Amino acid sequence: MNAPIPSTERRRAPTDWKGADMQKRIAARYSSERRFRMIGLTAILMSAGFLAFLLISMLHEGASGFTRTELAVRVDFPKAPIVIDPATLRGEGADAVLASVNWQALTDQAATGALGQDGVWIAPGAWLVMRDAVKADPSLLQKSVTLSLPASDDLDIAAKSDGSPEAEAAYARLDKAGIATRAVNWDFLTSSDATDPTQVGIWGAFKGSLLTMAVTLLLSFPVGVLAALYLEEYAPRNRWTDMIEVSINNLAAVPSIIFGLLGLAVFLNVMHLPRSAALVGGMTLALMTMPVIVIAGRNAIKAVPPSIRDAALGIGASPIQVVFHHVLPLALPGIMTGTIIGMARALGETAPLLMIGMRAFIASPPGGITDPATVLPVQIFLWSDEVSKGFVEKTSAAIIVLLLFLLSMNSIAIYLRNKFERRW
Amino acid sequence: GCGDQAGTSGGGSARDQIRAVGSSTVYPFATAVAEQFVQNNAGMKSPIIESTGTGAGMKLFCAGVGPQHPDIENASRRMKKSEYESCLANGVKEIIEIQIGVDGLAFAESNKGPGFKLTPELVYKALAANPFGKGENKAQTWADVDPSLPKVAISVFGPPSTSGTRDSLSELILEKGCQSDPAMKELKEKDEKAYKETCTRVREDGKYIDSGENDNLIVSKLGANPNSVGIFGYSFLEENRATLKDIPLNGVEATYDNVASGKYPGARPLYIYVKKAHMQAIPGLQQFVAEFPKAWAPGGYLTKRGMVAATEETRAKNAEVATSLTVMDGADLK
Amino acid sequence: MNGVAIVTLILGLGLVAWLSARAKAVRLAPAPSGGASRNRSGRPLLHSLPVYHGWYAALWVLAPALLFLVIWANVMPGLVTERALQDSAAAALPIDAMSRSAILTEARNVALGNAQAAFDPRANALIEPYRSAHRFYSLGGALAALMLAFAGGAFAFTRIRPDFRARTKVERVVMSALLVASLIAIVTTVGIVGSLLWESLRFFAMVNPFDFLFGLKWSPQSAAMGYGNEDAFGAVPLFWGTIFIGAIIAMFVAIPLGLMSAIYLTQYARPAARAWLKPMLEVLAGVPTVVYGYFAALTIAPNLRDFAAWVGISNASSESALAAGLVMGVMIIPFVSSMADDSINSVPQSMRDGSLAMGATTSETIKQVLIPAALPGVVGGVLLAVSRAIGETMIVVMAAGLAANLTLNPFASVTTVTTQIVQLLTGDQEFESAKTLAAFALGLVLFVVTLLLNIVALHVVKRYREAYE
Amino acid sequence: MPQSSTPKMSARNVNVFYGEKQAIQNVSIDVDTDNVTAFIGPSGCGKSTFLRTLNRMNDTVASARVEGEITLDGENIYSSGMDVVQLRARVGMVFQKPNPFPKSIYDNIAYGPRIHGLASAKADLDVIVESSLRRAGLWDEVKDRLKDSGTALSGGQQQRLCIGRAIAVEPEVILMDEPCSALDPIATAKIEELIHELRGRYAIVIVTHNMQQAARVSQRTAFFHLGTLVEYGSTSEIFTNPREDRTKDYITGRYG
Amino acid sequence: MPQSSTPKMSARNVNVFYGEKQAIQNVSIDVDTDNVTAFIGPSGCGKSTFLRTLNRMNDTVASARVEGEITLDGENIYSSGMDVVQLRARVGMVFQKPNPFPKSIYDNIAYGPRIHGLASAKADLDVIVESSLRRAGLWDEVKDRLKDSGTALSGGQQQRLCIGRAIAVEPEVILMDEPCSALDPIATAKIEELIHELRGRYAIVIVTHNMQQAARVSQRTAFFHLGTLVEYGSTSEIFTNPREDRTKDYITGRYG
Ligand SMILES: Nc1ncnc2c1ncn2[C@@H]1O[C@H](COP(=O)(O)OP(=O)(O)OP(=O)(O)O)[C@@H](O)[C@H]1O
Ligand SMILES: Nc1ncnc2c1ncn2[C@@H]1O[C@H](COP(=O)(O)OP(=O)(O)OP(=O)(O)O)[C@@H](O)[C@H]1O
Ligand SMILES: [Mg+2]
Ligand SMILES: [Mg+2]
Ligand SMILES: O=P([O-])([O-])[O-]
Repeated sequence: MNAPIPSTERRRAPTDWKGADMQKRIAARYSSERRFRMIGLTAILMSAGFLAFLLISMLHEGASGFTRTELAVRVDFPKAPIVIDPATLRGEGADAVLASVNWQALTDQAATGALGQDGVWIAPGAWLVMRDAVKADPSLLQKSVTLSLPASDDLDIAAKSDGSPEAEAAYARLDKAGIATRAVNWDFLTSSDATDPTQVGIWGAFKGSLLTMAVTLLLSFPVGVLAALYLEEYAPRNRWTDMIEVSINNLAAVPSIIFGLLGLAVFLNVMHLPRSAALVGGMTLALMTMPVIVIAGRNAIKAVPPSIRDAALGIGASPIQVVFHHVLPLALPGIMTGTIIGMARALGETAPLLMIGMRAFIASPPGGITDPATVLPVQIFLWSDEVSKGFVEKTSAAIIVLLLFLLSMNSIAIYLRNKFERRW
Repeated sequence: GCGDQAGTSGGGSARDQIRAVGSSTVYPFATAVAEQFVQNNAGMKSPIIESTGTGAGMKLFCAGVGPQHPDIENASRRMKKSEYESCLANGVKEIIEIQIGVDGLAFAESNKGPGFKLTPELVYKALAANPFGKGENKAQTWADVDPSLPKVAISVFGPPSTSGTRDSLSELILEKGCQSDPAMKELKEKDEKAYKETCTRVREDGKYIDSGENDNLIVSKLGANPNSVGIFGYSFLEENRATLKDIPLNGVEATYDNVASGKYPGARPLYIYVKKAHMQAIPGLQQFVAEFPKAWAPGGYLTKRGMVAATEETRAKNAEVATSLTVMDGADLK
Repeated sequence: MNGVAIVTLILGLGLVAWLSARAKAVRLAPAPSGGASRNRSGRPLLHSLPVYHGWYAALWVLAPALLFLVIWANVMPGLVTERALQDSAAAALPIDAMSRSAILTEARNVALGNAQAAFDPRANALIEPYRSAHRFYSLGGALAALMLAFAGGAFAFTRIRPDFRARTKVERVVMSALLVASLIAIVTTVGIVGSLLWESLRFFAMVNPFDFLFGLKWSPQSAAMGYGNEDAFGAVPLFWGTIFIGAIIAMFVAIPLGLMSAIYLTQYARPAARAWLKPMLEVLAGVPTVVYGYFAALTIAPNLRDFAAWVGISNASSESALAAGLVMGVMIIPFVSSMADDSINSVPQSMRDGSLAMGATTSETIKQVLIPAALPGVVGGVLLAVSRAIGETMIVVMAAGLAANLTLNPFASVTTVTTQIVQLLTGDQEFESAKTLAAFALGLVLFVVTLLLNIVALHVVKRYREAYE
Repeated sequence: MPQSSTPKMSARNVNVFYGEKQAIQNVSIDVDTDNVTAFIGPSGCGKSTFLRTLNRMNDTVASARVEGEITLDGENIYSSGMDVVQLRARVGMVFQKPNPFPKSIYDNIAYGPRIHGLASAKADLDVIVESSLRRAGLWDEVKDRLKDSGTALSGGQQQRLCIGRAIAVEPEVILMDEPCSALDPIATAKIEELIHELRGRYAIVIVTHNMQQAARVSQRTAFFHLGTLVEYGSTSEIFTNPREDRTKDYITGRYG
Repeated sequence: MPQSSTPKMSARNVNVFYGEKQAIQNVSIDVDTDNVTAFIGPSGCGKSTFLRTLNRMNDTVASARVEGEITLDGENIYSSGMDVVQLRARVGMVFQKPNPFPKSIYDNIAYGPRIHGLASAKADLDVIVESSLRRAGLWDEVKDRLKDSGTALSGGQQQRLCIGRAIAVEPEVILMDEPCSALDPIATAKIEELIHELRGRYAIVIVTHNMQQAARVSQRTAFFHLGTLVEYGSTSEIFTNPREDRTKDYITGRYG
């Protein structure tokens, strides 16, 4: 028998829960609980409110970037000084034939012909629309048609907010005459960078981001997960693994531009991979993303209760099987979190890409990962630095596209995360 | 069995696109020319213009000849002697130098601003760290600098010390203001370094605010801070006349004509440098270079974008260089 | 033979090996009727599942052949050049090594279709010899790779026996892959130190390291414009600015908001709300920093300045540490919230139950049981957040300015190490000067400082972590 | 030590569901302080589930839903005004699977007294920790290692630690879910002694699979089967003269 | 079903340490297939620890260190050439705290057979799952909910699930750490029946606190005390005529 229980202890009565002291204490604890809960709610609301504010102001400023003002211009092709046979536009060599025409002059002429003085409000690049219309349907050349040509930047701004007095007046005139209309700017979604805000498109940068992120994900995810598994499950605990752990944590704190320097030195100067390419951008960003995945992954792996490992080991699963059958699936939500925030950061990154040549004017979308490309944040950055005011809304519109990209990228990961999430 | 790998390890892959690197100031003009080049030359791929900053671009440009190195360097200043030598050392021997135009430096304030009227001398007195070497700059308000000026705190948004635009500010405004004191001219003869320090060093107590490379941000900040002065590229002033007004220097307003003629103090030349050795190997490079002279005259699309045209004489000389592809000498570089 | 084709061919062989080895193992296996190591008749079962035999064979086909191809790709250019040089055309080459290799490179690029035309006419004569030498060696390499693949496959195939420990072998390969993956982090670290160290040493040859590390004055314009190096490179204000903005102000926002959000989401919110809100918050991390920068510079900063002026702080500037720090704090909320959320959520339910059953309130349970058990994840999230804040440039440039002030006043303008690095590296200046090299030295010192911070954090976590089970 | 015989806790028509599945059907039961109540029944019959409804621990299982009325001192514990925290402090619980906190042995015991403010000084707390560990029969084994983690104990030690933790706050009702399952006979005897000692002042409910134990420690026994309360009465009667055949079969080991 | 009487497993001079603390001192023991061996002893005496050395589960505890020799079929399981994975497949284990995988009941049982390739087709696997659950006495309770998570079972059900999981791979040696602690008499009887059925073909070691159970199921009994093996011999002798006083005191409940 143990030493006898002290007799005073024997008589300890049940705690007096109804006593005034206890009631006071409980009231205090409850109000602290309520306070805590309120703080939590406030925190959530503040964070969410901030996000909502950002999103709404972006939408507010950027939504108009997806539309443009168009002017209805009547073009009388048979009377125009073009000497091409529509038949030659149907076969090989159509491009050469098209190139022989001075579309610019033709468009200007048509615009002044149709709108008189207001012809100057046609966008400088409107001739592209005219050319493409003819290319698509050569029979137009024998007709007189009304084409919707994009209006110039100044008029567009006047239509959307307030522009220069002349533009405002012109817009009022054209709008009244029913010539000016607002239309969805599909070109913005399908074309690439340009110097005229009415002609820019986001597709090139979008595709560049897509390719770059694909490379980043394909490299950083497997490497990050494998490294996390090794360090948490197999590595002996000693000075060396501590060192690896610290150095991985530290990589996360290295300024991104230094990864750019590393990418420049290793991928471009040593490995001679092509400059400005999504491949190199992706590899550089992967170096930056990997530590985030490793850190989040390790924490998630640590959180898996040891009894589950014991259970599997106890029926003869090999350490590798234990990890791949049990630990990894249970840790996956946490790994996904790391991947989401790591990739989100990579998606918004500009500085390292500058070092490897992605801050560039690239007017055609990349065909593959070795083609010159730029990415959405760099495009946003470049546009935000443009002189022309027409770029303001384009910048916001590009940000919306970036956020949509981010949301769709995340939602896949989030779907997986929710699918795997379990309590134990 | 592995030709592709051997190819890449041999350095550089096939290239049928022009590549240019360099100044962010020249970038919008180079891209405009690139766009026109594509439209005028059916089937040509669009050139790739990188905005790396003049210095970083020089390093890339001078690294060597071959498809893995850029063909063109955009510069918001002349090539330096050291850079030219590094080019030579790396086998970039024949370089064509073309001045494409001039960049204006504009002083502006918000429409709601007090209406500054400045001179290089006043600017110097307000901004220098050590005006005329007479000790630390204590001026807090513009009125402290000169009683004729409004009594508002000095607050100037300007280019950061790492940018080329800042060089222009030093050279075109501060030094001029500094030289209003004859002692400074003497100092220049005696001690170049001390002169430079006295005349171009800007105070660091928060009155002059380095504002990154983003001129639109300065424009917006002027809106939010109506008593401040902004210094930035002339084209931004032109584009934002609705919210900004220019600040006359020496009584001269910052209009296009005044900047182009040099009456408004504050303009610097812009250049492109081209590798002659690439002329044959890179398709379209010759036409691309030839596209510049078509665009740089007053009224051309480059001036519409805010570039200031060079003088007629300069234009003629450089157009000649662009067609005959005359190689630069390098002897007069600094 | 073309590279892609041969690699595809070898991959195909690997698949064949996988299928046939697995089939052979299945055939060898007795009908499974007994226990893990033998069946009732006493005949041993397969040591390993048939798939492992399949993988074993596939690895033997793929690994040697692909490894050979990689090595071959690296040595082949040399061999090709050597063979091409035996051609008579090579006699015309200049003796001078540099121009000689330039011409050779050109000839090779044209021969392999990487360039349209050579810049030097002497290269033209060498193109054809190059081409034939290349054809010779690539064919040879392809044959050798195929032979290796077959040999490897045959070897693996003969080893398939019921007691053969295929799983052990395959797992050893997997294990090495894991090891290699974690070594990549080390290699990256070494690469970063390497790329910083050399230039930093050059910098320290020009500037006294003591002045750099302990100097109290950083003058960006002296650094950039060359008024001399004295007094220009004192990095203390930069480090203070970094800590002030990234580790103090931003953390004042991010830790409470992030941690409390995570707690609310895991413990109080309905699961449906959590499923929505958590990913929503993660969007904050992906908003491009230009956007935050504009917001900080144009909305927050002027208001803060007016506020400061109103409460009577005289030298409030339109760029302030506070504006940048606050916005940066918002940006990194998800780093804290999501990682804390995951760790708190994965504390076993029995711990929660244990505490609640003692009459603890939810908040007591969180503070005293859940957070200590989830500590590694929470600290990991905070460290990531600080790291992210330290690495941020755009917000600082736009909202806090570039002036290196050593000040405690949050309404004053300060700058950070990373911002200066970016400015120095991307600005317009000569590359070999102390100004640019300073960027590397800053990077190196920052690296060392964060390393020390991480070591401390590691020990803190080890000391206070409460491991369940 | 005779006390009022009004029930300390009583349950009326309680149903418990896990999602669609009903785990407890229409159970009504009274628990008082004079008697120790034993819950017996085959594994999976709902003993733990019902026990957990008595201090609302089922609230933590997302899929669980409780219907019916349960009162503590006449107050409905499922009413909206109920203070769950105080309820759980008053109705202590020892879980079926030992779940020590990943804290030191000392802190495990001190956890409850600390949050409820039962000790004003460190010395008081030391007394509480020692007496609780003694009463749980663990003191001698751990007195030299109070700083060690509670998770580094053997299974039986963990179980006793959890018992000690539960009694440290001196609740009014103590629910024990198989408190002796991992204990050797001696440790079991100590816990049974503890139960005897507590009886009269505290209402005690104990789930056990050990019929002998139920017979030894309890005065009233409830037999559960497939989620229903088959029989509830004085222990001696249940064990000697059960009304229901199912009860008899189970007790005599013929059931199954 | 008499078989050779060479020991299936034997331990010689085994010492186990947790860090500095020694939990097992100099234990030597033989286990064979003819007899079921029971480990008894007070809580915390080292039964679980010793059991875990027999299939090297102690490798997973960072602070644990094992000295001495343990052989399986004459082969030293702590030798460097030992395939630990196969060892654990041959020496199965049921843990003291039930630890089902957070997977479905079906997958819990099927996991072992799957990784060891014991079933070539889904139908075979179904047969294994059903027979394992039947033998563990759980089939009837869960046959309609095989897709439910193993963690949503009652304590006793989880324990039987873990027993079923261990026997599904038909190991040669089965180590059971208090397999019936959470079970009612009927379920206990089923597990005991299972043990009887397995005896002869498998070597079985069972840790129990229930003397009656030890007497019922085992032929040989080992009594541990404070980390030492006090006495090891035939069960009937240990229970009727123990050599050591400590053993006698423990068995008769006088110890403590
Ligand atoms: N992980 C561990 N670290 C340190 N000490 C431990 C650990 N696990 C067990 N011990 C200690 O080792 C001793 C033997 O523990 P063990 O679990 O083997 O006991 P047991 O005989 O199984 O007891 P029970 O019947 O209570 O389960 C105990 O004193 C225990 O506190
Ligand atoms: N979280 C849960 N979700 C769904 N079903 C559950 C859950 N917990 C328990 N059950 C089921 O509810 C029934 C009653 O379970 P309970 O744990 O109350 O049994 P018990 O009487 O305590 O059994 P044991 O003696 O084995 O512990 C069982 O059929 C069990 O499978
Ligand atoms: Mg139960
Ligand atoms: Mg034990
Ligand atoms: O980019 P810049 O060289 O013109 O400053």
